[in-house]
Amino acid sequence: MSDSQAAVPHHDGLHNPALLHHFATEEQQRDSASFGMWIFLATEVMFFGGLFCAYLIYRRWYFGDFAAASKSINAALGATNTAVLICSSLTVVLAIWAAQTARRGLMILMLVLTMLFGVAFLGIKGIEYKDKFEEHHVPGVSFSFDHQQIPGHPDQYANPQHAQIFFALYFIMTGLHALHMVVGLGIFTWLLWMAWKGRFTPHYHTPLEIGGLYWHFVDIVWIYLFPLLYLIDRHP
Amino acid sequence: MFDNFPLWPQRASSMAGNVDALFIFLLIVSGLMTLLIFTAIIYFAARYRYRKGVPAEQIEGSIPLELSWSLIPLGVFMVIFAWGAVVYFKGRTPPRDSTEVYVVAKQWMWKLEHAEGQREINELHVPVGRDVKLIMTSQDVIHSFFVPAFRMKQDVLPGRYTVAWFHATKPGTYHLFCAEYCGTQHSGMIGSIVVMEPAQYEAWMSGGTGGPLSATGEKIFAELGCVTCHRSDTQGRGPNLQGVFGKPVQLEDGRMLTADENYVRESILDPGAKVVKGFKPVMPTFQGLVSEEQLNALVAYVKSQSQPGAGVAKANAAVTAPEGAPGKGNQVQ
Amino acid sequence: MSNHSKSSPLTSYFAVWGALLLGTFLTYEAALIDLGRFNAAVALTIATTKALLVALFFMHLKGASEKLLKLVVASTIFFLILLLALSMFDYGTRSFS
Amino acid sequence: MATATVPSVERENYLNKHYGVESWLLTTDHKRIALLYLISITFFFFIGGFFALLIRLELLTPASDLVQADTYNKLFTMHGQVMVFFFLIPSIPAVLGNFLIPLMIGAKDLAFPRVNLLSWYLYIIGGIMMVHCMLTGGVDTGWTFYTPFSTAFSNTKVIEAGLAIFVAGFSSILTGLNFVVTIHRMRAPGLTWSRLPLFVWAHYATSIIQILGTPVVAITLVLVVAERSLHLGIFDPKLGGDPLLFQHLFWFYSHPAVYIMILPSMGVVTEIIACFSRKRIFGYSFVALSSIAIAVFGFLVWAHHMFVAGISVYAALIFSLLSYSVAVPSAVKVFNWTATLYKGSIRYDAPMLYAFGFLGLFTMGGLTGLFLAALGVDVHVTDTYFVIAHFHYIMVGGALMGYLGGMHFWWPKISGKLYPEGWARLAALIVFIGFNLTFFPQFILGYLGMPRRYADYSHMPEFQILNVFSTAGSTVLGVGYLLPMIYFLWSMRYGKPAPDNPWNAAGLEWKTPSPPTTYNFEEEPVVTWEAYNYDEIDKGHKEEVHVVG
Repeated sequence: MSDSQAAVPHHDGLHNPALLHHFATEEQQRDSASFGMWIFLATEVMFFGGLFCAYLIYRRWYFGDFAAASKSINAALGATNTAVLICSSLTVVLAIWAAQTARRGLMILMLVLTMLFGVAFLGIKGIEYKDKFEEHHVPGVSFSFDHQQIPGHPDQYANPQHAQIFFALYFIMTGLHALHMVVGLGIFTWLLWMAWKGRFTPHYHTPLEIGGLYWHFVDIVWIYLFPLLYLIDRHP
Repeated sequence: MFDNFPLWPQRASSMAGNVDALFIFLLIVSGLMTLLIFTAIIYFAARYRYRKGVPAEQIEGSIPLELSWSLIPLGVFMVIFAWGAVVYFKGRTPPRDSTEVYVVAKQWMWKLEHAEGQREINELHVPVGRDVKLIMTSQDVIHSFFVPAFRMKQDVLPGRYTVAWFHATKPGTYHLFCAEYCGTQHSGMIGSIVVMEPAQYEAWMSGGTGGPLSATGEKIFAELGCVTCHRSDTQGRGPNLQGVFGKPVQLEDGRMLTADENYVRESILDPGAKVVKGFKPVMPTFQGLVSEEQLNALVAYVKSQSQPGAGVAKANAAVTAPEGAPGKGNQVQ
Repeated sequence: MSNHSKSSPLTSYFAVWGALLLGTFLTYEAALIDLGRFNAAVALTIATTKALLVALFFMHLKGASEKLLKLVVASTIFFLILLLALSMFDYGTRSFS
Repeated sequence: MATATVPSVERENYLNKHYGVESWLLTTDHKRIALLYLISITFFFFIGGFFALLIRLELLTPASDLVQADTYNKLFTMHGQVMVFFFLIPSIPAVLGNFLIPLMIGAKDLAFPRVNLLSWYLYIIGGIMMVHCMLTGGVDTGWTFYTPFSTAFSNTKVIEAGLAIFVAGFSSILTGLNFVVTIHRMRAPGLTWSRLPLFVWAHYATSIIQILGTPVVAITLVLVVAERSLHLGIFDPKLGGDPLLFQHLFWFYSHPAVYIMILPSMGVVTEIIACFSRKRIFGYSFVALSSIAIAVFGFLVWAHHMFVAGISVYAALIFSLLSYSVAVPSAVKVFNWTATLYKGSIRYDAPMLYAFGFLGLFTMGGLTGLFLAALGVDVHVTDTYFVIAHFHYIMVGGALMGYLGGMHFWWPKISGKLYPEGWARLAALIVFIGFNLTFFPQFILGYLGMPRRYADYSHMPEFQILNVFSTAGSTVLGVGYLLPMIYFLWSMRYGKPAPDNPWNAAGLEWKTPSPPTTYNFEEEPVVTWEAYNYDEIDKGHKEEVHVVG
């Protein structure tokens, strides 16, 4: 393990107002912030991990029912959303690059684009949810999944109860993911405001970097959610 | 005073000795370790107490010591582990020709039904010296079947069967507890196991009414119309159930599994889950249509179909000549 | 974690972006082909590749000046796999006596 | 105690620099936040302890005559939830860890002071929800929330309790996150990993569990709440779910959670033993690495809570085998502490008495853990009082002894006042005796077969005598816990002012004034010495004395 014994005395004249009193140097502060965000993401991995665990077990138990339920979701929308998120990840790194190279206008543009992609993602998600709601595929009293064939077994219908477990996991996992997107949009609104105020310089843009880490992580979660939820046994 | 102040539980099953032996071994091992550590601490604390002008002597540590006090305990632990595993496997593996009792747990009572048809509540009569296998399920929450004198405990789960077994060695009445917290009257979900001499047990048995559980099962089997598909020839829309139980089954998706109690149970409640190769998933579900007791009877019936020369006549004969009698119990597990 | 190298990272950003879009397309197409039990394996392999690309290039894990962050990531994945593998082991070996 | 001079005029310190409610509720000073935690967890400790006393009183007689069965069930549930989630888990990390880690590593504060304050607020929000839940009816699921009872059968306030613990869980996660970053990034120059106090190592290991384990129980509680309100079927066998999945997810956190409680306590005891035997800890690196080993191996063993729950026999086998992997580093620690005493110069001040108590009780708790990890024996003793006794030996005998020992050891630093030593020694003795009287009989009860969570044992009168011993012990224990509370409060007003380093101990925290100033150190310290350099300290001290004499 490498350590930062970062305790170089203050360089006078370079003092940044964003340097908090308890840090010795800006480098120490920046490293702490990004390290803290990485650890927070480790927490997030385990948070989703519990859901993945439940998902894997039931998918193995009720594979046919899960496949049938999965097939009822609109995979094209899911794929589009994946692409949207990937584009938003690109705009995030471009925003950071712009900050590093002192292109304030580009940075603001990229932040706005990121947020637009985020909103688009949530919009598409909303359409999906609306479809599911109208098809009575939302778990609960009005849930119904009768006479849905199991892929590859034309004479067999999915067990609605088991399909309901799929949809429960689908809604909890994508819902939690969407919640993270909403939080991400909040963070980016704040970043945009900071960028607008000209707080970010090539020298100091730590909030942008750690906000970006969060955004990319949410992207990674989706990268797994998409094949696991949308693409079970989809082939004709 | 000591009548009411026991320090060791009664020992009334074949497992009790095994568990106690390991427990005593553990007591000795941990007693020795405690003695060693406590003696060292007390001795050092007294011998090296603060004295004016006598400074502490700094010692860095010692790798040989560290290794020995990690590896030696590890060796002891492995002995404990292996011994514990052997005892556990013994306790988890019911002997082949056990007498079977179906247990249905619910808040807050135990319902027990002998394969011969006797029903009991919160009380189980068993003969001494016979292997008894419990096939257990719960109607509501998780319970746990615990008989301290037998050193036996198994959680009873809703939605599936769990199995436990014991071999009582001493006549008497023993506590039956629910050991998994199950709600308000959890502490009231207690009962007793009455272990009787074989002759007494036969007498008690003959006092009962009703046919064997498998016969009840056969009646239900007919009433629900199962017979129309599960025919005793190869023409039915469902598999012929004769000789199926305990045998490997090939499923429609190629998997192989053994037709055990849980498989039969699942096939009744969720027929589409594991369809036998060569059959269509046409069977309707019976979830909600049969009670746990009826389910048990059906399982017992399917099971009876795999006993040698299976049939109603034989199953009826079981009343007069209970299973476990010599030459009877070659039921395949 | 700022990238101090003089050469512009833009090429790698756009390359990764392209690869990610391609990966998404491949996942979608692969799901429509019957590969038997390998469907899941292919989907997960592509997803893991994509996740690695994001982590290494977009999250700058590759250029991280210290091993610490990689250690954090590796140990998190280790514990996640532990959770999944050990609980799946129970389900995989569960059978009636 | 050392003869350092005490200034007559009160110096400016973190306690008297600012006054007023706002200066406390909006503080970002880790020391003040530690005190906020101290007050809050003490509150919950006495609530949990009150429930415990009621439980013991009810069990004095076989019939459920003091309280009804449903009340009893709520009592043990809320005793468990309050003690585990609102006392033990935050106890040492959030109070002593929060106060001491920056001091010990020569930092001005934790890496994220505002996050630190946030985590206290999360704890308080969770705590208020828990109190509200208790006042408006409570929960009766057991602290383990086993499904399907909690999701489909209990008609108590499961959702509110689950959410309260969910919120408090994030407080724990953020504390762990803050510690890890602080320990990595904020150490003073020269303070290498091999020079860190073992208290810091222990907290580092604890933080790993808090960061990686807590989110799993958080999401599990979300699933319980969702299942209970919407009947999704995830844990309900009636709807195709598996109740054992809940147990897997729950114990994935809740077994390592025991190490969240015990590891910091081990850290405290290590500091105390080194100081009061005036020695460097025997096998420093083994003690340090065994903390990490306990944290990591702690994640491998969770299903040993489920040996009779219906898991596969092969899984049971693996988990039993893995369970012994945690026993080895625990044993290594005990042996190293014992070896540290060898050729020491041992004093019996109150913190050391607590450390001795810890050693004894933890050894017994740990060894009885071997019984529970052994599959064959576990079948008989699981879900009986044997388990209750075992984990109380670890979580109360171990964790709480360490906590009290640490509170005494660092009280002069925290409050700037000395506590009355005679009373403190008496309290340590009372706690030790009361504890054993309360919990040792429960081992026997457990092997006899008394199941846990029984409100009424009137059909088993043979269990009564041991229960009477246990209840008698609990009242002694109660007195033992009240005493420190009283004399600590007393000392805040009437205690003698504490010198900066009353124990003449090693460690950076003693190089600050008592109580420390707001930013801890006037100048950032530079560490040039190894941890526990008691030989140098004592030599220096003797010379000092010599000069004076």
